[in-house]
Amino acid sequence: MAIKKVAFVVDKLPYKTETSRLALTHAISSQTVEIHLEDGENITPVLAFIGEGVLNCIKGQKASDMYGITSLESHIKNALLTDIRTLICAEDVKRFGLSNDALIMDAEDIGADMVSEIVPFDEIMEEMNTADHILFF
Amino acid sequence: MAIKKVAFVVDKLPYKTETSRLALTHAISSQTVEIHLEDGENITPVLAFIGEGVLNCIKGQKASDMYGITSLESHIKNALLTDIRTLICAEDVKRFGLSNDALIMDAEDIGADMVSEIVPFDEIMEEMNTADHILFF
Amino acid sequence: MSKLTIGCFSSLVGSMTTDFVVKLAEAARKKGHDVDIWLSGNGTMLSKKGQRSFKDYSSLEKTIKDLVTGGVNVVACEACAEARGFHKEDLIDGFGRKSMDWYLASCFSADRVLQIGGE
Amino acid sequence: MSKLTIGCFSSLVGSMTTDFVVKLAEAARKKGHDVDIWLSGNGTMLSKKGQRSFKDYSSLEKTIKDLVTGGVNVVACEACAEARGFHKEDLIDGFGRKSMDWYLASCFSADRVLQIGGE
Amino acid sequence: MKLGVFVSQYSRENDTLSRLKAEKLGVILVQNGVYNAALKEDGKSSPILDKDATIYALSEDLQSRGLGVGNVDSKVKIVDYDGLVDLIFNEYEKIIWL
Amino acid sequence: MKLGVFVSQYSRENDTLSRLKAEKLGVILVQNGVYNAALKEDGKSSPILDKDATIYALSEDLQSRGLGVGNVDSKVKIVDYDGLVDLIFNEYEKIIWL
Repeated sequence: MAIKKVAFVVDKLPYKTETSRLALTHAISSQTVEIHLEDGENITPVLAFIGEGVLNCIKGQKASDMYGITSLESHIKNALLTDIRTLICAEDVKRFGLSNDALIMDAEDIGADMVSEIVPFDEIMEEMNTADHILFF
Repeated sequence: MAIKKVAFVVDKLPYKTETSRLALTHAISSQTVEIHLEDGENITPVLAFIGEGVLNCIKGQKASDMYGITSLESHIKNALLTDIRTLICAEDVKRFGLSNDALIMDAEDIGADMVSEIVPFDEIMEEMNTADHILFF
Repeated sequence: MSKLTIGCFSSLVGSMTTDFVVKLAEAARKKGHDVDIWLSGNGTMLSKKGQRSFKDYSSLEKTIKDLVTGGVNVVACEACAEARGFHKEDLIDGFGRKSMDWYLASCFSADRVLQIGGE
Repeated sequence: MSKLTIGCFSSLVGSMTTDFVVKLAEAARKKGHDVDIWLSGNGTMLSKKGQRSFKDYSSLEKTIKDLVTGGVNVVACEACAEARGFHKEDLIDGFGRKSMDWYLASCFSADRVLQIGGE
Repeated sequence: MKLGVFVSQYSRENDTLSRLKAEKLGVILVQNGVYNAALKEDGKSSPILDKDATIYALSEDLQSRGLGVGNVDSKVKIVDYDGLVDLIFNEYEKIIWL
Repeated sequence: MKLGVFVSQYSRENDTLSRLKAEKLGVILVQNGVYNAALKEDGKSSPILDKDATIYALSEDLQSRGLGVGNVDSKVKIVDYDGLVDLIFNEYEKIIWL
């Protein structure tokens, strides 16, 4: 099989440790993985936020103004810009009472075509099922 | 006031991070704190295990055989050897179904006179109340 | 003027705890309080010279130096640092290195102590 | 013979996660499997040369060297290491330093991947 | 005792916090603890807000996480780092970090 | 899918674990996760043991914490690092770490 799917599942809060940040930077690094692979081989990443991990997707993060570091928001937008399929667990969005307005649903402002998708947990489970490897963060 | 009481309260599990280990080593370092203080000044440490922290006090830890590191058990015994008052929360001992036999109640084997005391949470709260500072681990 | 001693046992990068400690120390100093900072465990990572600045991480070396210049004592646990391979020559200028009893002595003379355990 | 890739994003000292990783790698290697280890985030602390051995901490430098000699690839994330002030000259002999895509490429050819997130 | 408790984690049930007793108690939400000030789960506010204590949340940490003042429960007083210093020295005698 | 889940923490309620579905599911208790194998709180075993899955616990981590074989619930199979390698390669196709 020449293309392998890797699921990056983010289950942890932002800004506690750098775990969710590293999930994003590693997913985005799939852009350059070809240099290490044979012709025709590649990796398709899929990114999913579940549980408390959905709180990474809240819009308007001012981490840069407050602490001088890039926000998870800017990383998620970069993931969309690099056409990474980005899923947010619908049940958890509902549990936390978050409206679509409150979430990072697109990155049009930086020119991304890809948009986030709010999907049931079962669909994320199916992505894990069809992935070659699951990386849990 | 020439003598200050500092309460070291351990609330965290052993062997997850080194937090509880550092609680013990810092408490024991009160032995040598006098060199930094004026004549007649000193610190009296009191050590208390509460919540999941009481699991640090389980006897028979084989961390040294398994991973080549000192166990929390040996640190607790050293605390007793240096005459640090050591309290274990009775409610949590009961909650986890631990018998006295399962706990580090003394360090006679290394020559310590001090023994651990299983006391109600209220008594530990009172130690915090009368302490000059509380260090939570 | 009162004295605040902060013990930070939390890891440097990614965790925002050292950012918290530094900002609290700055604010306390501005209000005229004395501040001691004790870094133990993975907190000693803050003492390592030559941390490269990336936009993903807060780079605190300059802030630390300013704090020290402003009279804050910033001290790393010697044993914890050595265990991580941080030797004397790796230490940021102005950063102290002491044994654990230094922290207790700092608590002795402090009006307030904020002890931040590990994660 | 199959290949196991282990990603470890956890901090070195005090946390037992790097001990876990090293022991699992040893056991897998003994059974004839290939093993790659990727250290990212605070996990890069494992790559630092000159960690002093205390009985309170597991000292893994020798074990790592034995793993490398035995054919295990042990690689630290370059950016994460630099952010912590660990430069090329600080690296334990035999330890690699690569960009993040190396880990993904290792996952590509692995039969099993164990990704251990941060605390 | 006048006890100020920093809560740095988002965990709605905090066994230790629920047992602490003090004549005067303050709960200061910082880091991921600030989610307790702003989030409802299944429509319910964090039980920490029901504690018989004055509740504060750190402005900088709310904003970093995209939590605006409008999201914060009315029981919660918002403070900045300057405000924390005053709480530490003027309102509480002992402070602990959970 | 045959999914092996490493549980490294002692948290009796694990929301993520409770939602995972797989044709074949294994739960492997390691690090502080091993407390789930041996401790009862208020007389009750960890709900993780009720999961419809094969449950394993790492011998080395049990022993480090002073938890003997006699403490471990009869549902739990005790494995060592060698055994973990076999589980990873022979019993499960994908593995995750919670």
